[in-house]
Amino acid sequence: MRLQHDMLPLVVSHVSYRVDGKAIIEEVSFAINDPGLTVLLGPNGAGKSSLLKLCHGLLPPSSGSIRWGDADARTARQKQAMVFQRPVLLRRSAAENIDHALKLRGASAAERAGVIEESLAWAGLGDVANMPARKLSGGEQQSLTIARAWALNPEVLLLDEPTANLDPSATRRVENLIRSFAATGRKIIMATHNIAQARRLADEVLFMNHGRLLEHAPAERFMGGPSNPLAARFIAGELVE
Amino acid sequence: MRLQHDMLPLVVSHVSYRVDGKAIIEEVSFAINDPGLTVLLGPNGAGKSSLLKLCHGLLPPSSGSIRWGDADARTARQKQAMVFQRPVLLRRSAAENIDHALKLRGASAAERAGVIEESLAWAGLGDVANMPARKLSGGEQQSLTIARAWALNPEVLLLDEPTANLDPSATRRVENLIRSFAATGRKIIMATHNIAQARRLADEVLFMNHGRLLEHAPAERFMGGPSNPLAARFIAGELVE
Amino acid sequence: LSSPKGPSITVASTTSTENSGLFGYLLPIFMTETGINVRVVAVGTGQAIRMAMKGDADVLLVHHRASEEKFVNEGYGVERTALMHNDFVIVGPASDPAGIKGTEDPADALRRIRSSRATFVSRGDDSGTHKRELGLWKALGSLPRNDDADWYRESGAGQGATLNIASEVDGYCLSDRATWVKFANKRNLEILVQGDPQLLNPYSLILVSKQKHPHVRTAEGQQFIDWLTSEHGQELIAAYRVDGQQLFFPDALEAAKE
Amino acid sequence: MDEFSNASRTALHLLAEMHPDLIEIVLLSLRVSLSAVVLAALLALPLGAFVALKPFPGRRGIVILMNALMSLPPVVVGLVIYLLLSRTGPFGVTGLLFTPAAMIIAQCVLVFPIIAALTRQTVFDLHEEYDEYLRSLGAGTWQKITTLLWDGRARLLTGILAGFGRAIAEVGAVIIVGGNIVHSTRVMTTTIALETSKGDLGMALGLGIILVLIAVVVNTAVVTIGGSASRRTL
Amino acid sequence: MDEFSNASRTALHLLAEMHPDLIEIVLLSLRVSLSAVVLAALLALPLGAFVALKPFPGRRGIVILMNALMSLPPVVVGLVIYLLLSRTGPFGVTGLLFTPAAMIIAQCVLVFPIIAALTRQTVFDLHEEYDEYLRSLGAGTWQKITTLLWDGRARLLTGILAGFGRAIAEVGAVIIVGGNIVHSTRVMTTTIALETSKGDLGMALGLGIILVLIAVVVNTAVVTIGGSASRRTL
Ligand SMILES: Nc1ncnc2c1ncn2[C@@H]1O[C@H](COP(=O)(O)OP(=O)(O)OP(=O)(O)O)[C@@H](O)[C@H]1O
Ligand SMILES: Nc1ncnc2c1ncn2[C@@H]1O[C@H](COP(=O)(O)OP(=O)(O)OP(=O)(O)O)[C@@H](O)[C@H]1O
Ligand SMILES: [Mg+2]
Ligand SMILES: [Mg+2]
Repeated sequence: MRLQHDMLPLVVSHVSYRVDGKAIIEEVSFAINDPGLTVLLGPNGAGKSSLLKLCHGLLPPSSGSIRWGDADARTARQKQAMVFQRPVLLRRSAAENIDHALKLRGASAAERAGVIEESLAWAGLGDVANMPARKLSGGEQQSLTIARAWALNPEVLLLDEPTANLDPSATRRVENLIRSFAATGRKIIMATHNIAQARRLADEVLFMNHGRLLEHAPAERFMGGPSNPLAARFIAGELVE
Repeated sequence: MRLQHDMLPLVVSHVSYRVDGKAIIEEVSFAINDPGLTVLLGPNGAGKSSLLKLCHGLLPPSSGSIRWGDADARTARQKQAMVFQRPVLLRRSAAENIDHALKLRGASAAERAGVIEESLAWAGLGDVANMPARKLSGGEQQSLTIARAWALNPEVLLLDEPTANLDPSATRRVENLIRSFAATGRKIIMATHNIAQARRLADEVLFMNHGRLLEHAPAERFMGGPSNPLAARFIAGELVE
Repeated sequence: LSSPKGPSITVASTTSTENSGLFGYLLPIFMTETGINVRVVAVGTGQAIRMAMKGDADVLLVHHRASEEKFVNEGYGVERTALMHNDFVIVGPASDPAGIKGTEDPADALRRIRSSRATFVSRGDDSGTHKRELGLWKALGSLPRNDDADWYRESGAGQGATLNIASEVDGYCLSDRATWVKFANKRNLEILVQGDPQLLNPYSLILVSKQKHPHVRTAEGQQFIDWLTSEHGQELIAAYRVDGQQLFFPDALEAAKE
Repeated sequence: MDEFSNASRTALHLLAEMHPDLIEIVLLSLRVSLSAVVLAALLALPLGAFVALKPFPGRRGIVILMNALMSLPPVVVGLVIYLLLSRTGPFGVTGLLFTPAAMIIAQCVLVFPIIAALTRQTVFDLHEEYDEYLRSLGAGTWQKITTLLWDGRARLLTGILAGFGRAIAEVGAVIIVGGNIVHSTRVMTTTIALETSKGDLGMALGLGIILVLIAVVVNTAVVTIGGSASRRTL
Repeated sequence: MDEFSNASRTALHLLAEMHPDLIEIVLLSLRVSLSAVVLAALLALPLGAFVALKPFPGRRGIVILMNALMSLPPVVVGLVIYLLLSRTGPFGVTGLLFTPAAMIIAQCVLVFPIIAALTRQTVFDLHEEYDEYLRSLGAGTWQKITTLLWDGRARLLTGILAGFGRAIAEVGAVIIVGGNIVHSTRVMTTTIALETSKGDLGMALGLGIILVLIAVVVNTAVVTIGGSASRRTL
């Protein structure tokens, strides 16, 4: 199913991002035209989280431009949701965390009550709805941030290692979420270290190292044998320098 | 190789841990007699992190007792190191984080300099030694906390999801660390969601759910087919309630 | 910041002598002539007496005769030595709603203020000036009471603060002349009643007793008293002028003759 | 040293007696200082939060100024407000000089920079943690401010209590703009200053003890209510 | 309103003239208040940190007391220290009354609860994050305190600056224990109070402007040095 999508194409052209003179992202250009799941792969410190934040308009490119359809990254953000690598949870209960996000996106009180219950149930957090969110276990916190993003019903979902702390069944649940999201023609971009997971889900892959984009390929082709030698060693689990 | 070990056996008897009346760990009893790697498995919220903290003497049992050899958990802590699920990094550079830990464990300045360099190099963090630790990427932060624990050269290493945010090669590096640690007759207890990893490394498995210990078995037997039906469904990746 | 070397004494004083600038004028001269450094702590009369009683000053300079006598009689002070006087004045707004201008008798002036219920600002702080004011009211028969609160205001503060209030609310007020002359925030206020003997304001010096407080610097303290009450000291006091006005009138020589 | 036992006895005696004058003074002190703190907090909390989260040219200067204004001497604040409210001043027609309202304004000015500076510091730390998430949600400035203030409420309490301390203990400003007029603008601190100048140190200290007791009561109340309200969801 | 332009002119004039008396007063103010803050911080930082990290019976009470002591009225502190240092008091032999040392002590007492309470609040938050890790390392109480104070240094600065503000602006205590003796214990605030009581509001305000300028300079220096030292590794 390919719905017409006013967020796409995502066009990243010649984007660099520098902090104190250090290049964290360097001259990255690519375009994503199709809905479905784009997976970001690359070793630790490659720049995956930074690239996600750039696309989400949270970091300003030092040079280059990023556009989602007709909109710039900051405007596009309104119809997107991002799940951060390190969960950011407000000092409130699990339910209030979701409530707060919905409120900010302008949902009415009536809508919110239903969505909160539904999303907590989905994440298996019904029992801990009224617990302070920051007292939850590592996996429960991560589930909560995903449920919170899901509750916003975004057109684009940006996920940064969303299953790192999840148990196998929660991981499966999130993978199902990703599949059904993609099935409605929405867009997901996800950074992950779980190559098996990437193999299961990805429609296309972006492979990065040292802030540079080394390969952009359909998943099948990439997993079958990346053209970049570093990428090949990476998915074989070897050291990449 | 089985060295005589004054930390073992670890004897956990009838330990419960409650917060505000809610049982987080309930009546857990087991004994670990042998060095090597014990893996803690169980779904999110099962109580793995809590049990590790209880064994490390960071949480006081509401009832029951924990002993490492002749010592109680708080005394035993001095010869142990723990890597937390959510990295705790001081507001200092990566190198200073390791330096601080070594200082607290009484290492001399001369010793420290060498160990810091060695452990950063091991973790592949030589380049970012002087970066503020909290600005590192998710995986770099996790590597740093492992390097910091390793630098302490502990007799017992407690690891809570240590490879959750690591790329495949860093994961391999940590797995090698665990193997060589075990080879010198020291003890490692690790919580992980990565069942393949548990299969690769574990000498024995503790399976938990809802704060209870459901199975304690040698890894081979457990992985071959756990006697507990929940555990069987868990390692098959099914939903466990 | 080093205070000058050499002996030094502490004088507990009322604020009027300090605020009028008299000490700023006298003490450098005393210092050059005797080498003694005088440290003046200027506070309310009651507080000054308390300080001296506790042995925190060597010399006391105040202007309330009854308290001074009590201080000496209880053995805290050696003796009272008359130093100088100035006088109290009744100040008020130039518009003079109570019509007291030209009145000779201060009690009469207060009666007019009371009957016209024109605002009067009292210090209300048990100071020498306040006690004198109360004495004048008493001479009229009764002190202002609670139901006089609409026109009789107690500031509970020093002379300067009280004058600041009076100038703001166009009120009448009793003040010592020295503070008044130096006071910079007069606005509509001016002197309306002055010159009556009832308004005399005598200052005296008391050396704190060595019997009570062995550490007191009696020798230097006495030297200070002697210097101020000498012909030379008294001439200097008489010569002190602010805006061409003499503020203090020497008393010591005359008192010594008696 | 009998002044100290004297003072304790005076304090006890005053408390036992519950003289209407004392009650009047205590109530006025509380009314003035609590009003001043509430007013200052209503302005300083959002402003401190705004400065913490919004980078704008000259922010560094504003932060330094906010910190520096914690050094505003009460006497100077008193004088400025005195001149503004004076009959001949721009706000003379309001007739507020020598009324409790003037004292509230003066204390509010003194307390404002304290609460603003401490709020900025507290919110700044929290903002570091929440910034990217709130921006991801597309929160507007005001939504950010309310979120940060709400989540930081337990921490912000100490800053507000510091402001209350400054207000209730302050004498230099209120004596100038209030005039320490008996039955009208006399508060605890101006009474203490008055008794001191009278040399009645026992009474001054006794009143001081009562003032500190009142502060303990207020702090206990605030911490108990604020603490229990926030413990649930932190 | 010519008082304000008058005051600005006076301030400018005083600054231009650089009269030795003014310089003496400014330097004494700085010396007294900086000493008091440093002394208070040396005691209050570890104590505040200790109370934040060490649970002990009665801690809640101590926290409330610490907060409440921020309300200590300067005049009362001045009186108590006066009585202690008085010749007939227990520490009379030290001869410290009416010296800058006495003023430092008085300001230190006033500033101590402020820095302690704000330190407690700041360290408490940081401790929540570091607690398990530091205990895992087997850190002793003192090692925990030094770690937390060091890592919280940027945040603790605002509390210390609040203490400095209280000290430099304070008049009630220093005038009692210092005596406002010319060339010996006269500082900015006591001079301002004196000029006010003389009715010379222009001079008082002018001095007030200079005092605030000095506070701006001190705050700028502290924030610049402290900020650049901590930015590197936060
Ligand atoms: N301080 C606390 N207060 C209340 N509940 C708590 C507290 N700490 C932990 N819990 C609850 O106890 C349960 C066990 O938590 P724990 O962190 O030990 O789980 P875990 O097995 O490590 O989970 P995960 O795989 O998600 O890390 C969770 O449901 C958690 O919400
Ligand atoms: N604010 C910053 N200042 C300095 N360096 C930074 C900053 N943010 C990120 N970096 C550096 O930029 C590099 C890329 O970081 P990023 O978080 O994007 O990596 P990543 O690919 O997400 O890694 P991981 O897999 O470990 O999460 C890292 O080396 C990191 O240390
Ligand atoms: Mg990342
Ligand atoms: Mg866990």
